[in-house]
Amino acid sequence: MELRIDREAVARARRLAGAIVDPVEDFIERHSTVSVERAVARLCGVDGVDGAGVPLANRLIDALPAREAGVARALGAAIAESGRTPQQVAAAVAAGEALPDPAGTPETALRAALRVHIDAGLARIDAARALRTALLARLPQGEPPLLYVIVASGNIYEDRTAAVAAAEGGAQIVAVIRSTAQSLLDYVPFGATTEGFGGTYATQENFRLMRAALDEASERLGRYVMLTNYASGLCMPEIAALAALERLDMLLNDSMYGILFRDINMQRTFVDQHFSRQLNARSGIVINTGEDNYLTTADAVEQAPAVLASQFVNEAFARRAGLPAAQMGLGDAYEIDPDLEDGFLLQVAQAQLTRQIFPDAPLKYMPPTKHMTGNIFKGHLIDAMFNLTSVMTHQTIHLCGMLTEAIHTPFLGDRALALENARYVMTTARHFGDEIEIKAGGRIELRARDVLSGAVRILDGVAQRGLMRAIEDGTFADIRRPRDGGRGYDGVFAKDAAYWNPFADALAGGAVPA
Amino acid sequence: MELRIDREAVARARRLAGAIVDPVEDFIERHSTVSVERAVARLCGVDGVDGAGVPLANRLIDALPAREAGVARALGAAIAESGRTPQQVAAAVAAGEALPDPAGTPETALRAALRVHIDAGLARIDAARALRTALLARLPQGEPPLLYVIVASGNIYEDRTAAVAAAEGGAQIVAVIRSTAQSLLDYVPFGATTEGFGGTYATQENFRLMRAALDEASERLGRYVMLTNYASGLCMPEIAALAALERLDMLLNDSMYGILFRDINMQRTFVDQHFSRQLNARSGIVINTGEDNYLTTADAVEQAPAVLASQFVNEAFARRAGLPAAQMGLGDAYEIDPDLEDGFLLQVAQAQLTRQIFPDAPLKYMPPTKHMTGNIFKGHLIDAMFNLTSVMTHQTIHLCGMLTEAIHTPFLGDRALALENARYVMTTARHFGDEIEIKAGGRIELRARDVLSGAVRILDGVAQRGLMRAIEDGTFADIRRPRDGGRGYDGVFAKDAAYWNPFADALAGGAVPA
Amino acid sequence: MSLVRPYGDTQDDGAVQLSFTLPIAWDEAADEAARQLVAKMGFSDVSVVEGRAISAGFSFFVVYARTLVAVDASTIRAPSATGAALSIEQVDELIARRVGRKLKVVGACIGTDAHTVGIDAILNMKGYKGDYGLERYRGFEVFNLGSQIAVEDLVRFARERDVDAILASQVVTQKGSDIANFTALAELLEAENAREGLLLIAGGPRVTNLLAAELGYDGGFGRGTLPRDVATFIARRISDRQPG
Amino acid sequence: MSLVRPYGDTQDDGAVQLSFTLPIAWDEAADEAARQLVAKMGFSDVSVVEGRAISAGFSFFVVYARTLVAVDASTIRAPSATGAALSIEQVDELIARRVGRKLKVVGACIGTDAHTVGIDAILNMKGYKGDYGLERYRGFEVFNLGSQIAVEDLVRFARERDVDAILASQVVTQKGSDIANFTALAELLEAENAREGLLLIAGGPRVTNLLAAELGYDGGFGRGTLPRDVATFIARRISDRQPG
Ligand code: B12
Ligand code: B12
Ligand SMILES: Cc1ncc(COP(=O)(O)O)c(C=O)c1O
Ligand SMILES: Cc1ncc(COP(=O)(O)O)c(C=O)c1O
Repeated sequence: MELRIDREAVARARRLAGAIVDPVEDFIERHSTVSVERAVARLCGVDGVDGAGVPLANRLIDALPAREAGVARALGAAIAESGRTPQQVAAAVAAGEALPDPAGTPETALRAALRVHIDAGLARIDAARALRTALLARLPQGEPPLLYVIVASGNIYEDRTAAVAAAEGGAQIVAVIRSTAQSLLDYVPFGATTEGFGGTYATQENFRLMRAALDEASERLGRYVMLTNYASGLCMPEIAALAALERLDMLLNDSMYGILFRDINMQRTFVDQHFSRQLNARSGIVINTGEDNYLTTADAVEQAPAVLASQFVNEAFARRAGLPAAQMGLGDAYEIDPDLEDGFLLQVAQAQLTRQIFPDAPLKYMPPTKHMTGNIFKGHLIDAMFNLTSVMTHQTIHLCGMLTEAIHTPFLGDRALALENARYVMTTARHFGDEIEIKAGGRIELRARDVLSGAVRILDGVAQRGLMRAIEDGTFADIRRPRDGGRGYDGVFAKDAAYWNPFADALAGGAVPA
Repeated sequence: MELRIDREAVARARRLAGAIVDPVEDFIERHSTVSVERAVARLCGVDGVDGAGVPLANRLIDALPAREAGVARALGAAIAESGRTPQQVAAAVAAGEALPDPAGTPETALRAALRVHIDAGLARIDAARALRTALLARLPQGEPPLLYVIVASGNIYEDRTAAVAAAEGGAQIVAVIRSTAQSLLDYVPFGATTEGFGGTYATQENFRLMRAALDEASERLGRYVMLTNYASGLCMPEIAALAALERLDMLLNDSMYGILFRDINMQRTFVDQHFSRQLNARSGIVINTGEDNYLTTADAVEQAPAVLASQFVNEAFARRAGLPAAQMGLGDAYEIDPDLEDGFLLQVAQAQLTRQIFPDAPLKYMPPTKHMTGNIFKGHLIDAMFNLTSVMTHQTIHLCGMLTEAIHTPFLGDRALALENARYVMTTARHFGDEIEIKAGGRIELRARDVLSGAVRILDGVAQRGLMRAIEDGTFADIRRPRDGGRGYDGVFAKDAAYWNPFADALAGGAVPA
Repeated sequence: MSLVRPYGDTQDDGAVQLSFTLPIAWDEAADEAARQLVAKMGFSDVSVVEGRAISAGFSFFVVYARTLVAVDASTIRAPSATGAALSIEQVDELIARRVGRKLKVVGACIGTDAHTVGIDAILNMKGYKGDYGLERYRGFEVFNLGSQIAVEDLVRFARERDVDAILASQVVTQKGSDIANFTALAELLEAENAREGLLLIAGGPRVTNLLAAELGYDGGFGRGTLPRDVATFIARRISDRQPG
Repeated sequence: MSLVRPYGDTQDDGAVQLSFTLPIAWDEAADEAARQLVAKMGFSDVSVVEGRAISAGFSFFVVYARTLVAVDASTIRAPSATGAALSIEQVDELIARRVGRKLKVVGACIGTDAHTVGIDAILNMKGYKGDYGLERYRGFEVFNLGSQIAVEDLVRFARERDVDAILASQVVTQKGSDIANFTALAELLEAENAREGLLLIAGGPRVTNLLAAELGYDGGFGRGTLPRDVATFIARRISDRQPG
């Protein structure tokens, strides 16, 4: 099955997306954020919380005499002065000690003092990646569409039970849904948690507990089961760092989600997503972008061009952060009104269009949610048509829809039914997409053409105004966000001349070990 | 969507089917059966039962001095002698009176005596047909696939409730499933019945009650809801007669079902199906053939050629009985193992093949039954793929699958879910089949080719041996039936020279009023 | 008295379908455990039609059974807040005639709830399923505070603007958060003596008018609500309160 | 004691899904009737997540609720007739060694039941899901009487041929016809003093070994049974009865 698509329009869209992100990249290059700095501290080994539960990484960054220079210099200087480890430095700061003025330490000395911690941090990332590679070689994951399910009980231990059961039931990827609006916290919670709300807190310990349980299941099942969590939010870089250390395999990471859907400041998000994606690139983590959000909040037929435009923007940003196409899990969702005549045709058109425009990306396909109702029987059918579309159009990451989507976060049994649904449809229709052709000039092809030209039109408008201005004008999802409004703006700062971020330097090439 | 099929093979299959049925037609021409005669009596107005519950039609035929001459002559003679109506004659016979020897009445007199009753019978059939035509014009039935559901409570009054509810829920055709093995009764039960077993007795009164309820619903809903029942069995001709009188719209009527699946004598079945189909032709009743039975009792992948071969045979017999293609609801079913990889492709291949080979026939598509289990959630999905196949390949009569197929005869709520399933899938994918092409030389096309050549091979073998011999050899469904074995053989007889069947004569031309 | 029982294919057969997961490995004894469990719930004719392992320690079951329980449908009252809806013109005319000024309404997703799609559907110009939202009416002045609004802020806003109606939305129901938030709002209004003269309306997919009444609300609107249902309700209720 | 309750997403949350039809027109009161009905069944936290008209006088409901009922899984015994199955060769060898002759088995769909596919799957050479049927075994002599066999005829046949095992199939369960037919068979055998020394086996999609035992059968086989399960069971049971 192939759509005849206008290759020139695709090239144009890609050029426009490049033109859109390039000025933003200039901005990013000149700025950092508190979360970027906290990620640097964490990668150097800073962990734990103070007596009030505030992470030491936060205490450290808040105590910086001049954050414009970055935490690395301060940390290097303190280490050089005291011979402490970064963790000890942070603990001392939390205990009330002041940081020495880095100006007191020669640049080479402070850099040299931090070197071993930087290398250790990078080595941990690389080791995790190498282990994943080895595990995947030994325990092949199975063919795409990769069946992805969510766990969301709020309690990491119940989540673990659910995740292992899902893996046994055929899940190839497990996502731990984050406690609601964790993206708005300007810190990463700590430790094993049991009291989330509509999801479970993303913490390093929770990552570890889950990865260990899934590793055990992977060995038992003879196939590597992947683990996913959410990066987008005020702590994108830190979550990316922790995920790298704990060998998560994927992360929700969108260049604009926080801005549009969480009212996070756009400058903050742009700077954060860049560094987080550099980390993702190094750690071999596949990002999942959040285009589904356009569709759940507005009409899915109308929003299709916006989804595609956003995919181009996400791609362009990802590329600038050194992510190869193989790590770009661009998002899409099956959200057209189930009662619309020929809605299925529109879905096939869009899914196939995305597939052909991003041939090497592991596309992430999200299930119907908005039009799901308490009618679980009908819901199960809508999920089946979604499953069919996915296997026909060769989507890669397939988030299994739940028949109880409109009712509760998934029960263990719901997940089993969802996996069974996907398995049944994808087996009985395995090669269907390969055995048919789309009629030239028919409804499917025309719809694909319209979506593509609509996306080009959007990108054109954005390129003319500039991305920040376009967002201010409400171009995406009809949501307007001021350039200097929104959450986390005070955590953005311009780098000074002395600024040093050794990880950014190491990752800048985007060079990724095999 | 079009399969490139070997037109020459299709023509060959049709020639072979003709060659197969022609010798059987010679046999049919020379024979009659007790049920044919009872149908003639019923059409002349004989109705009701004796004190023991035996239908007067049966009493009359059993009392014939010489059945070889047919009941019409005897009846005509009795009327001519006594001035009674056919009903009075039958009642008198039941009361113990002997029939006069027709030889005592001049041929012209006895024929003339019956004329008015023959004409009245034909007039009732034609009036019912005309009324259907008028109702359909005023209350259009809606587009195919026509949603067909079954009711099967055993109690005609509960069935009526269920049928009206189904009609309100979107059903376009309602079938009253017959009490189990009614096909083995050599009489038609009488009156309104409430004690069926796995279904409700097919009686004239039950037909009437149901048709009245559906007529009322049709008026209320503004669309004509069709009614169906079963003819195949020992009373095919009588059921066809009663259905004609009570304005049923369709009938299960297969030229070989009784032989293979009910061990009814083949000579009996061949003679009966012919007259019953002549009646169907006149009354505008669409037949539904029973090829699904091959698939429920054996492997559906292997049996596909047998299904097609049987369709050709049914078509040939139907044509000989004067049925136009528009009344040939040739059967097929979605019965391939749901866990077979690419099973859906095979189903699409077969459904589309049938569609193209019989372009003018209102194909009857039967749902998955054999592989349905207590897992209603998965069952609902299998039904969805069936629904999709049906709308893609433009099947006409669509028997809605029930998620509880493996559990119980349908609950009222099951039927609502089944209708919802069909409606959802057929709306969201309404024109999908029209917007795709089947890949030339791909799996779907190759499968269709194999099925067709397999059918030709079967027909070839049958043509060489003769149909009766082939059935004796177990060619169909691996079932062997001796030519003179099976139920109802004693009800078959050769016509003598004086034999007269005024309805057969009237219907012979196959001339069907508009 | 009109006793109502579940209906399978015969009046009063009491047929019910159940499904659930048990935290035990599957074997024939698990099927039997499921059967006994459902029997213990009070069902008869329990038929475990499907039982299977869904993972190492969990089994899933589908069961059909009969219940003897019945309810007297004739005594069950659940008056809907939704009546025969008026058109935009009729609502506007009613407000103009009986109230003589625009009605001020404020909507919000209260507590931690961020699901604004539902309340937006009611309030925004664009509306829902082809039915325009309250912003489109001349008779309403609409304030839509959006998501995650603390009840304190909502009550303060309502007082400051002297609104006629508060429309509170709750979509998340996990751990009873919807009930807690709705209750907090009603109680705060009472506590501040701000309840009187104010139309208090609850909405969300799990809301029923009955539930809303129990929580001290004037009306409750559930799944599938159209803006005009809400507009009609407000206009009628407030008109009815007008003297003369 | 190991009390087991339905599991939604948390141990012992008791979560159960129900669906049913009520013979009443749909309105909000119908939802409430459904809620009260399920509450009356003894469930708590009853949530009617779907209620809609399916026809003029009928409404369909989907409900989630919690049950407090638990069963003690540790006390539930439902020993399966299916053990570790032997291969054809092993079965044949066992019979040859312990019995020293072919075992005669007769199968039939009894009463009015005409669903022969199941019993054929067990008996016919071809078998089921790639597992050969009993006709394929050297150790069995198989008589398959087919469909709609009166229990009198079956018992007569069994006596005349002096069979070792009777395999009775029942697929139709409507109005308890399966239980009635199985019982009639067992009783007739008892009445004719033909039960002793005969292995009596029941099968069909709704049969469990426990049910079969209650009906006086030696073994019962349900959905998904493979021929080798039955072959192994017969061979083992009859071998065990042999002296020495
Ligand atoms: C879209 C959506 C989102 C969007 C919301 C975007 C937005 N701006 O609203 C996003 C992606 C952000 C989101 C996030 C989350 N969601 Co959400 N979401 C949904 C989803 C898919 C659809 C909801 C929807 O928009 N329905 C369409 C609208 C039109 O229907 P409605 O809300 O029922 O509104 C109608 C009526 O109820 C009524 N109405 C509603 N409010 C009011 C108010 C008044 C006054 C009146 C008169 C009427 C009225 O009128 C409306 C029109 O008829 C549902 C699943 C589903 N299919 O229902 C899950 C769902 C509601 N979400 C859920 C969860 C858990 C979350 C998260 C907590 C997940 C997480 N861990 O991050 C977060 C956090 C959100 C938060 N803090 O509240 C759960 C809730 C479980 C529960 N029962 O408690 C659901 C059911 C999904 C699930 N199965 O897990 N979600
Ligand atoms: C195929 C079929 C038919 C075919 C039967 C052909 C034949 N020669 O067998 C035909 C079309 C003729 C038919 C007719 C009818 N059927 Co029917 N049929 C089915 C269907 C679709 C599949 C049954 C099947 O073959 N399953 C596959 C086999 C392999 O599975 P199985 O039987 O469970 O057997 C396995 C085990 O149970 C076990 N087993 C079975 N028997 C035995 C015996 C022993 C000794 C052992 C050890 C093991 C064993 O081993 C087998 C292999 O694992 C079912 C629905 C369904 N999906 O179950 C309805 C179904 C059984 N039929 C039904 C009905 C009502 C009828 C009719 C009465 C309808 C009518 N009014 O005409 C008639 C009458 C038949 C009669 N007199 O009995 C109902 C029964 C409802 C109920 N619970 O009572 C069902 C459930 C459909 C429905 N939902 O309405 N049917
Ligand atoms: C890209 C992306 N990141 C993050 C999230 C969720 O994060 P939060 O709910 O914590 O805002 C989402 C939610 O759907 C998302 O799409
Ligand atoms: C063509 C045809 N006629 C009749 C019947 C049923 O008749 P009976 O069960 O009375 O044999 C069927 C059953 O499926 C059938 O396919």
